Amino acid sequence: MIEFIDIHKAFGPKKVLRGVSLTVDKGQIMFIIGASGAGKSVLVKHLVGLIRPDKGRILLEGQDVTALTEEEYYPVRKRCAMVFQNSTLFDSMTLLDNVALPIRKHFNVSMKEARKRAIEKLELVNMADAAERFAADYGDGMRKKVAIARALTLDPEFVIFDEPTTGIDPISAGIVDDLIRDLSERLGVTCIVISHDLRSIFRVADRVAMLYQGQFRLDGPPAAYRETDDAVVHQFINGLPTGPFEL
Amino acid sequence: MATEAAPAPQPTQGEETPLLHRFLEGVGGPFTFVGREIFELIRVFALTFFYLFYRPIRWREVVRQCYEMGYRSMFFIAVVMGFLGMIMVMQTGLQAQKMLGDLSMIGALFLQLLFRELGPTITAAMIAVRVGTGLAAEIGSMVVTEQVDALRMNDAEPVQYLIVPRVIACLFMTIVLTCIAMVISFASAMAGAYLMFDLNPRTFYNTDLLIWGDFITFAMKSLAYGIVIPVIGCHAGLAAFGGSEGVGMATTRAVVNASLGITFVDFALSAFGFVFIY
Amino acid sequence: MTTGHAMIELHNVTKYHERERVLDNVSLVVDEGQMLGLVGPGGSGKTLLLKVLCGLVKPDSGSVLIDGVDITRISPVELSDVRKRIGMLFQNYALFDFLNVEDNIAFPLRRAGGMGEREILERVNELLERVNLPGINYQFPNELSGGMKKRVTFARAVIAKPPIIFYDDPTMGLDPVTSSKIFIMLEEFQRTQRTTSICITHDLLGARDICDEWAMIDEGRLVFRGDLSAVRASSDPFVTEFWDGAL
Amino acid sequence: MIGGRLLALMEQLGGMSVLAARMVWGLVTLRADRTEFWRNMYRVGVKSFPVVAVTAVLVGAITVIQTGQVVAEFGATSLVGWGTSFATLREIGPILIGLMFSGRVGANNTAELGTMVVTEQVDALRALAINPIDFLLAPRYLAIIIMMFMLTIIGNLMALLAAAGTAYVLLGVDMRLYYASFAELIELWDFFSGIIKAVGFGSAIALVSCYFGINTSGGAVGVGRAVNSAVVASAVSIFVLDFLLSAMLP
Repeated sequence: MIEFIDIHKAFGPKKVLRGVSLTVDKGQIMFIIGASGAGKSVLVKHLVGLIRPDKGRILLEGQDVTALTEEEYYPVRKRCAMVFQNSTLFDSMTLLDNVALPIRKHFNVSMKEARKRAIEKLELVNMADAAERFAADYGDGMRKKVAIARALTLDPEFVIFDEPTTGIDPISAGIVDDLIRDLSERLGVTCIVISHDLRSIFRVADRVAMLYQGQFRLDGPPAAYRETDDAVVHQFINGLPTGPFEL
Repeated sequence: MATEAAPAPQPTQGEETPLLHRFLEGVGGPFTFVGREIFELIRVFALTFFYLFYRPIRWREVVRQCYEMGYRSMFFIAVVMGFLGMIMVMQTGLQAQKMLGDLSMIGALFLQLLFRELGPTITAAMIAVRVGTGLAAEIGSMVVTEQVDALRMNDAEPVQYLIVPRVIACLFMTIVLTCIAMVISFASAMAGAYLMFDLNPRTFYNTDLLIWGDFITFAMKSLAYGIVIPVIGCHAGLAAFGGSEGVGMATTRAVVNASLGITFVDFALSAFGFVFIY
Repeated sequence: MTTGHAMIELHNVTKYHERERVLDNVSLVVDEGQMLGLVGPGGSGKTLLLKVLCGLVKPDSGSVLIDGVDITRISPVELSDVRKRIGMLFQNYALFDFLNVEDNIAFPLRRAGGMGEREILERVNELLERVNLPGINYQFPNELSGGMKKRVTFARAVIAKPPIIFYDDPTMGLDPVTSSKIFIMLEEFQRTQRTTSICITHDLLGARDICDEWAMIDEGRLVFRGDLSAVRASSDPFVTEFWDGAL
Repeated sequence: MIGGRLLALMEQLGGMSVLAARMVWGLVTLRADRTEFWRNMYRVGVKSFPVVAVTAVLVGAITVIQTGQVVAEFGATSLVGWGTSFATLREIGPILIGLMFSGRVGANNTAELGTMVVTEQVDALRALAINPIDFLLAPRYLAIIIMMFMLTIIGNLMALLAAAGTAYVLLGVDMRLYYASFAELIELWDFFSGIIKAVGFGSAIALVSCYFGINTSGGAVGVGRAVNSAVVASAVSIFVLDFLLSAMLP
């Protein structure tokens, strides 16, 4: 499991995280929700060393991963894969090469073997037939699926999704949600999803933590959000324009 | 709006070998590309010229652009031209010493070369780098964030609203910067000559080789560069499309086209100068 | 609410992009005072359709009538007059980064002319009040948050009181609370000014009760046109799948 | 103001030297990615050849017009071959080809890296536990230097041919005479000093464009700014390096 202990982070005058603590148990789909700019992706990027905390500690299965050197973070990143918001595929390569890249780099196998494994991963997200095409020919939903396939090539135990369904149309969002649900059930992968898409929260999440002004406001199953009496959470989760919630 | 390309005429006897088709396309490709590029540049230039007299010019914007282009690139051009002066003096000095033995004419020779060739061209190359890319980057990001569309929605034709002030400012600043650059270059050359060959600055400074033709060439070149650079830069910016990648492409295209443009103009005007003036 | 007078008409508009039809024979009529929701998968030609309606893009065939005037066959001067009657809310804000908020909002009025400076400033401040962003007159666009930029762009689009307004995904990437504030603003303006408008959106949940009618576009073709009850009644799998969860 | 600018300059120079060290380390330990290297060799070399070729031809012609005319004034038409080729090989060739190269390759490199940073592709690489410096930057660094070296040689050849042609057309200097004075007076060292300068420029362009590319920030506007500062910095480094190398080389 993953533990964030009392994390503080500020970018210049703007204090984004004010002593945030969270434990994520294995095998569940954990959603972190909140307004844009509330520090959701900042918190999670600490886990893979893309951002260093000002104060506080992060434990991955007991190992302290708070302040390692770039090289020491490589094994951590192999266990915690990350899928970014705008599905960062390399346009200069075909979809197959995109997915084969991490395999080629880490398992020093022949190019042929790397491609074979990459095809397997693409089949996982049923995109195998598009292997030789380029990313530019596909819509957001498809590209996101390939980005997820690429993240799975290192067989991670944890997969972090940074706003997977923001800015894409409802059909693609539905596909991505089902894929996350599928990953957790079939492969037993723990998924941490950062989002403010109300539909996917109630469709996929096992547990939801809401970040508000640098602190966790509520942490519990989706049902807890339906009947909460906390005015701020109630306003956010129902998307009401009036109420105490402010950015 | 690109006109619709007429569909290729159907070959009469049997299937046209795709290889031949592809080969011709391969050969023809670059020329059509260059042709279209030049055609668009002329179109933008004509539009700018038209708007120069048609609509009132935003003088406040012209002054702001002068500051943006001139003052901000002064330090950069001074450094480059300073080094240029020293380099040229060192090279010609070494060779003159080895070959002719007498160094008196270096100053005059350098001054003539400066007026005719180095002054306008190298300064223009630096302006193309600093201002040309800057224009393409600024206008490119405005296109990509749909600000240009917003302008067009409010009856502000981008060429007239954005490009005309920038072209006027760049034309004016190119001439000013070239003069300043030549003074700096000549001063550093004089210092270089004194330090390296302890040539007395007074003998270095002699203008007997300068003839009226040199001034005409200088004026022609700076004027031509002053127009070519902003038009190319703004055109590259306006033609940007597709997110941050589009802005990247626009800036690359601007600096390459501007450098090529300057080299072509330099060649044409030098040849013209050679045939008619000297 | 609609007077039956057709304000916007598209008659089999087609547009090619390198031998591929990005707009395929689209015909559409929007009556005065009506608000049409335009939805569809990413990259299906929605934004392009708006740009054709503004005359920013010339269709290869078909006609575009704004209040009875076919803008594909008029001179640029007449076109700019038609454009004065159209307000456009661009997807990525299109705020002029060389002008502060006040000058940005006042820009359309100053360009159109015929109004005193004092009255323009009054109108600007009144609008800033309306979008509850008073006092940010002298800030520049890059200092504003996503939600604030959307509201400033909205103010700029409506300051000249245009009879027609186009919204290109007004709530993209915004959290639920800010999104609903934007939608409330749209609806309130729609009711008081009786404008004809088309709104592109992915946030079906938020926009559901605001648009009078819906149009769905897929790969450049208009595949559905009708109000909410028609959507519910529709048997077309594309429609039902797209709307599931938001009805 | 001056202090601030100097401080920024020092910071950039420091950053560049650190980046250079890490890139060279990536190359030396062969961790740089081969396929990426060959892809860049193609893109940098083949794509910029036409542009460099056109520049070289024009440079050759312009050199003849300027220096040739001076030499002719002294009535030493036989020295035209030497005058133009000396200037081209040593000075004008490397500088002008270098400037064109910094535009075509340097700006393109910065723009591409900048776009990859802005669209989080570099973060994606780090998240896949792949070192972006080994994977992206080291191959480009080597590819640009090698290509600058090769293109300058070809460029010089084309410039000299164009110079010979223009000398014949404009000054009526017979080709054989042109070649004779060229062969007799030009030492091999003139050629090599030009090439050394070109390699120096190439490494400066590669380092500067990679540095500004990878340090891009602030969306589409940031990419434009990064390319602008990269091209400016390359131009300055070309002239500074040229001065230093001219002073050091005999």
